[in-house]
Amino acid sequence: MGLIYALVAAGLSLIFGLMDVVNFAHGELLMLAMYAAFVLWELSGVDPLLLLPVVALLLFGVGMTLYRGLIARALSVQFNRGMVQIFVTFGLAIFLRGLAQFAFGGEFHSITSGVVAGRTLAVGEVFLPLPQVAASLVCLAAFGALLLINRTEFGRALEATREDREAVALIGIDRDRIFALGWGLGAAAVGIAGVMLATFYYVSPNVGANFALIAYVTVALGGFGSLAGALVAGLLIGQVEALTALLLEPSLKQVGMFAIYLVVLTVRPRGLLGRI
Amino acid sequence: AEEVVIGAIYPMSGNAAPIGNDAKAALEATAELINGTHPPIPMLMGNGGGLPALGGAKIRVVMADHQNDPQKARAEAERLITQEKVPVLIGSYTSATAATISQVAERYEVPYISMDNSSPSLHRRGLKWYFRTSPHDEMFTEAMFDFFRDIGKKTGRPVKSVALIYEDSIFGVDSSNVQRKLAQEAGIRVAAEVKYRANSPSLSTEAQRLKAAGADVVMPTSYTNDAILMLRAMNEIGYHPRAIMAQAAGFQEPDFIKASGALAEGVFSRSSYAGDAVKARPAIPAVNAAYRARSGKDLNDNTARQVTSLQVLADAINRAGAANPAAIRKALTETAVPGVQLIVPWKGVRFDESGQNVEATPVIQQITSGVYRTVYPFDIASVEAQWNVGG
Amino acid sequence: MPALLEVRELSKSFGGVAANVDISFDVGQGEILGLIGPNGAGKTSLFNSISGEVTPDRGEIRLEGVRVSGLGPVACAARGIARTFQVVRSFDSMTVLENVMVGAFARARRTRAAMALAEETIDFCGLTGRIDRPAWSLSPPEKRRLEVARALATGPRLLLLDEMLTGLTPTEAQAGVQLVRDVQARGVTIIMVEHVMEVVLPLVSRAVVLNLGRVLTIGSPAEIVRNPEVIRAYLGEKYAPAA
Amino acid sequence: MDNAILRRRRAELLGGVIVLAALAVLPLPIGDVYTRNLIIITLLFAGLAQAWNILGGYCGQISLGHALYFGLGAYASTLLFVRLGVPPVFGMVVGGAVGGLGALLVGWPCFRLSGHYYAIATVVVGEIGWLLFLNWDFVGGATGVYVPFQGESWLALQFRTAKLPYHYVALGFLALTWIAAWVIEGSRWGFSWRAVKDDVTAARSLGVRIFPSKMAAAAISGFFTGMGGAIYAQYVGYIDPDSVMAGTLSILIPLPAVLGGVGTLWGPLLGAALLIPLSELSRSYLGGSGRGVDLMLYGALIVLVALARPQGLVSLLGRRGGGDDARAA
Amino acid sequence: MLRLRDVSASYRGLKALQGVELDVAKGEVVAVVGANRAGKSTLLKAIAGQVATSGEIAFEGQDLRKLRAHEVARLGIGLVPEGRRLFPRLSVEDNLRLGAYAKRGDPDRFRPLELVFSLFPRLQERLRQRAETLSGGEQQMLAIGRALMTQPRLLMLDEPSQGIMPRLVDDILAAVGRIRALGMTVLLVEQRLAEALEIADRAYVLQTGRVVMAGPARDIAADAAVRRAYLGL
Ligand SMILES: Nc1ncnc2c1ncn2[C@@H]1O[C@H](COP(=O)(O)OP(=O)(O)OP(=O)(O)O)[C@@H](O)[C@H]1O
Ligand SMILES: Nc1ncnc2c1ncn2[C@@H]1O[C@H](COP(=O)(O)OP(=O)(O)OP(=O)(O)O)[C@@H](O)[C@H]1O
Ligand SMILES: [Mg+2]
Ligand SMILES: [Mg+2]
Repeated sequence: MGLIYALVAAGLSLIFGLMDVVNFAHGELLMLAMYAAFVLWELSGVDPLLLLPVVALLLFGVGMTLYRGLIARALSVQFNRGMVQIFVTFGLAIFLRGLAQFAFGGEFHSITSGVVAGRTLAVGEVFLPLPQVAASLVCLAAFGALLLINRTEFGRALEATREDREAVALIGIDRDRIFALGWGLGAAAVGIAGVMLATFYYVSPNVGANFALIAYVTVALGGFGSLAGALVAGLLIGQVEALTALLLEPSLKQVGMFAIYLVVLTVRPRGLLGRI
Repeated sequence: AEEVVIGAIYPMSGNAAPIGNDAKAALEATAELINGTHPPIPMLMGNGGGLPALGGAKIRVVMADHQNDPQKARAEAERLITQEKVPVLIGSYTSATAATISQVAERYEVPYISMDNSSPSLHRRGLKWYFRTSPHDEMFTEAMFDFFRDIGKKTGRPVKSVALIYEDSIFGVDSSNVQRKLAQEAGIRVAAEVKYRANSPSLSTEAQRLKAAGADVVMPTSYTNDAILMLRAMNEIGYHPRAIMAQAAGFQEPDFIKASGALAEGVFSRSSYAGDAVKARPAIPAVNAAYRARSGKDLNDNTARQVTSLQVLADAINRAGAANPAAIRKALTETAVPGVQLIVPWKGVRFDESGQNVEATPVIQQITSGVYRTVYPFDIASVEAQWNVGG
Repeated sequence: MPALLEVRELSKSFGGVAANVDISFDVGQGEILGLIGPNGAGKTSLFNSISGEVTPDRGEIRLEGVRVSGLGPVACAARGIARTFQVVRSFDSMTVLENVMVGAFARARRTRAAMALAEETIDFCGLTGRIDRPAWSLSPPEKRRLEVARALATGPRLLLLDEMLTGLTPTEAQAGVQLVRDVQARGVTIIMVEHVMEVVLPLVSRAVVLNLGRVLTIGSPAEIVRNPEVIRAYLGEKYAPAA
Repeated sequence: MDNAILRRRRAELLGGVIVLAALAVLPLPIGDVYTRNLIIITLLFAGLAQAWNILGGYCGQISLGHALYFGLGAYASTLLFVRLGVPPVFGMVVGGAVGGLGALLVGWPCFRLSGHYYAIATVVVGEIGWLLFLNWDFVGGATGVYVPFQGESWLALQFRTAKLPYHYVALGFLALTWIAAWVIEGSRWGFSWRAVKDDVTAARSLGVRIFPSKMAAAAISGFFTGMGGAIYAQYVGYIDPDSVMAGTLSILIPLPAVLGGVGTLWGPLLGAALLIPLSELSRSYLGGSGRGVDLMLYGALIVLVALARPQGLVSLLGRRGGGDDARAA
Repeated sequence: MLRLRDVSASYRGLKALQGVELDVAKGEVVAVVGANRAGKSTLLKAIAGQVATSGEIAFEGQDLRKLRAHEVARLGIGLVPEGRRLFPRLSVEDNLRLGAYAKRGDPDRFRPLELVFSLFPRLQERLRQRAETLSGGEQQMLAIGRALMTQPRLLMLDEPSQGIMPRLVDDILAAVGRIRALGMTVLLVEQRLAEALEIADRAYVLQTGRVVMAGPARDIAADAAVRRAYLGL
């Protein structure tokens, strides 16, 4: 679970780092990805794992389009940019939920076939559900890719654009292109997480909300703009969650992970690996 | 002829929207059966042609959306009463909204028929205008334990322990309280009690706990999304409990069966509806067909209760002879409908002082080949229960 | 002249960079002290220590004999130390008057009194015409004046000016110089950082020259410009013949 | 002495009195209960948004956890009434105090954080509060608390079907928050808070004590929010964690302020006047379709307003409310 | 090389430039001088495509007004802006290297580093430090360095000596000479009139958004009115 949190959070972290604001529609991007996986699976009957690149690409497109159509405009406002962004993405989230309900109805769907679906790997006493194992591996791989991208010059340009979105023009960087790519990448990461999640989680218009909050906490815990931080924090949160549920009341497991988050933040106000 | 407008308040958007949509279809189908012309159906108000005592007046159901927000439920109730001038309210699926709707009904002195709310606390507040056709969780749970007792006797493999898993809502907590109490009374050990966060991203740890408890029967109380997740989580860790006895809700949803596929096979659930009890309830095929025409689905626990409640209400309005709240209330208190006139397998409908239908007797069903089949009470069972406990 | 401010063996480093090393000097009551030195010599860092923005690693700072180092900016402000920032910091959502009132509230509890003080200070700093303009719309030099006005409104005894006169044409700089003199005439002691020698030297009674975080020399303007080390490290050859 | 600030403040006060007076007579010609309810909810949310505005708008601390204070106020006054029989009129004040206290407790760790770290921490704290109340049996847990109707009474703020009394209670609440904001705007506090919002370092150097400023703003904001919660509880008659502490509420409270204009006197009221009726109406008339059209409409509207009027709807009124046209990015 | 005709610009209705006409020939150093708020910075921003303008701005025959800011930069127009506009949380090295971002693929793109380090040895000592922690003067050096990294053909400097110590002011202005020797054309806005006019070939005097005087730098420096107005003599 931790890795999925981490990957969802990584996408958020990219976007966060970029536009320097909470993307409230993040959970809805996840929801879209899950629906994309579900619909494609239903239409084609292809194994969901094979759909990974398709959905990732699709979400990449969605991310780019969202940026170009909406976020770029939100970024260009002169006044109270921070709040405008919060509420533009919040409005978008509500809109997307409504859209999903409109297009797919409120029902719950799930993917029931595929190589990994419903299988379990038994290693002695320990049972490893195959979908989760596969999800973890894929997420880890995606993470590696993201980290690599972040180390390239493009990654640096992304950071620079966040720092001063006007000044990058002085050195010939097209901020809209960089940002759109960043949004695309962030969304693609969510897309991958979404497909993997869809192999073992149900899909519904409101599914995003369940993960979004955890993603925010993960990002803040890891430190804004730090991908490695998101990874560490995601794993940590997954563990804390499981431990609280095991040792204390399961209904309090989120309290456990939130408490850890608050404790860490009082000691390290910029998250585990954050710089901003 | 004129119309009698009835206000229904359901979640039409948000998490529980599918419930609201189904309710809409069920209520409209029922209204059509009551109003329309068709060969008589052997049930209460099954002759069509509207309400005879009101000159064939038609009933019309207007839907309002409460989004599972008590404040909005309250506002919608007020709107329906004052603006749509409805003489009676129906709804509302979730307990929190029923709490505020019943309050509005009380203040405006309009009857409120709680059709599918099962929280036992609802009818215990001394309300005069509150009626509940459906069984509540205590009645449901009693049926479960009756079933345990009887099947134990029948097969010689009694239930010795149960594990409770329930969501941290009013529904889950109430349900678990009754289950705990009845288990104690029946001398059944409660091996584990797992209260979990509704809509969690994962229920693996919870499943782990259940596995560790290793009880004869797992008794979940959950809505659809968690129900789906729970079965998967148990499967993932290789836990296949000998029996699952669900407090309906999510486990009764078609979405649940569809999404869970083979995993759902063999799950027991209490129900207030037995779609397969066609012999005892001859009206089922016709009503089901009418509902299916609108929704593409078969009637289930919720929708059947909605159909029944609307029948009962229509009958009461008809007996009242006027669409005015006080008269309807009076007629409701005098309701006495025998079970055979319904589509649900209850003894009948008769409200006590608190507005609770005391003759709503639930059944136990089991998922067999992807559909729920009634297995208890044995006299209306359509199939034999698959009972693995102690085997 | 009795010393208003005493800096004793003050050191501060950031990571590996020693911004200030063993700095000691006094500032007399009513004096205008120049603080000069190459870029990165540690002038702004020293201001940060004196105004309480950072806590020095070692050494101490006393205002009228009372230790102020490490007390934090609020306490320092309350004791009469005010400053301007090298990179201007204005409250951009407020008008000029409102900006200055924030400073004035350090002295006046009541809104009317603060407003009167602020208006007076704004007049004094020559921003009268801009009083109701939002701060973001001011030009950089005006923003610097605004910073001075805001700092003055707190009624300081010691005012730290960090490159307040940069970016002005010589003519405009003259007006700025006049403002500094007027402030001094009100009995405020001033330390000013400035790179434009034509402006600082006539204005200050003494100057502290920092280099690589240490005090290179302290002396009168005349001494400073003749000091070969200062010329080599800071002023450049152009000033050599003037010596 | 006369200057722009004083003139503006006088004009605002006059405007405030006129608007409040207009709101006081507004429901009289409206007989329809549903519309009156709508107005009451709008007034309540305008007041709540103004309460949030005190911390979020003036002091610049974007709190997304106000549902916690709202819930605390609602629970405090309701439990006092149900368990101990303390009339809600007093309970309201206690509720406010509890809300304010809650805000102080939350502020203690959270005000060390800045920017998004702060915003997310408040979300998390709100979430924790909600979870705890959900699992805390003493306060009714998930079952919630039901306020029995005990007959019409001003002390208990209970009225059978009459809406007018609630209207005046909500209006009173709005007036209180509005006047508080007006007073704060002209006071030393208001100036300090706005300075903290714009530039912490500069504020500090002028002797503004940052942490106490934030705490004071939080306490006042929490107080009014708690009071709003108490009024809500009495109005609706039933509370449970989902309806008075859930995360969505934490967004709904600031939303009117943001759409109307943060850090302004009129923004919250304007925002609420647009937003609440719109969401109610879209639900009532489109929600029945069950297809999410209302959500799409609502979401799209928020996006549009936020983009078209980034400085808030107040900007339509021309220059007013705290020199907000100066609110640069 | 650069040609401005009847260029006007305004900020929300506030006119900052009005009908400016200006030419820069290849290899020239042209100075723009004027009082505060005269519109000097606005002029540079207008050329760099950072403010909306009307009129005609052509660079080597190409209409700059049609291009977006980053495209102007890619044409070879570098600007050291007022207020530096560094990437505060990036290291000195990253700031410099990003200067060559647009030239990805060009193996020689980091070559200007040598020039930058020879001009400002201090930067070489501070490669790993975050730009925001540099002293004011160091930041100014970095801003110039970053602009040089883009290998511009036209370098526009907005008050490069601001906040720079006296010794280095001469160096920077001397550097302008060296830069020009490398084949770059320079458009310089500078408050230190005397020094600026010394190194410039030609100069323009701006006053409230209009060009009020233009000509060889020496003539302008000698003009009595200019001396009175800007040099305080
Ligand atoms: N937070 C920090 N981390 C690392 N180094 C720092 C930090 N703050 C300052 N420095 C370094 O300390 C030295 C002194 O900086 P300071 O700002 O005091 O210089 P200055 O004398 O004001 O220079 P200038 O005249 O250019 O403004 C500089 O070399 C700077 O890079
Ligand atoms: N971002 C802005 N928003 C609004 N007005 C501006 C802005 N920047 C500059 N102005 C105005 O435009 C006019 C010209 O300003 P500009 O900065 O170009 O002058 P300048 O000659 O560079 O002055 P300085 O010597 O102070 O740098 C001034 O009146 C100024 O107030
Ligand atoms: Mg400095
Ligand atoms: Mg300029």
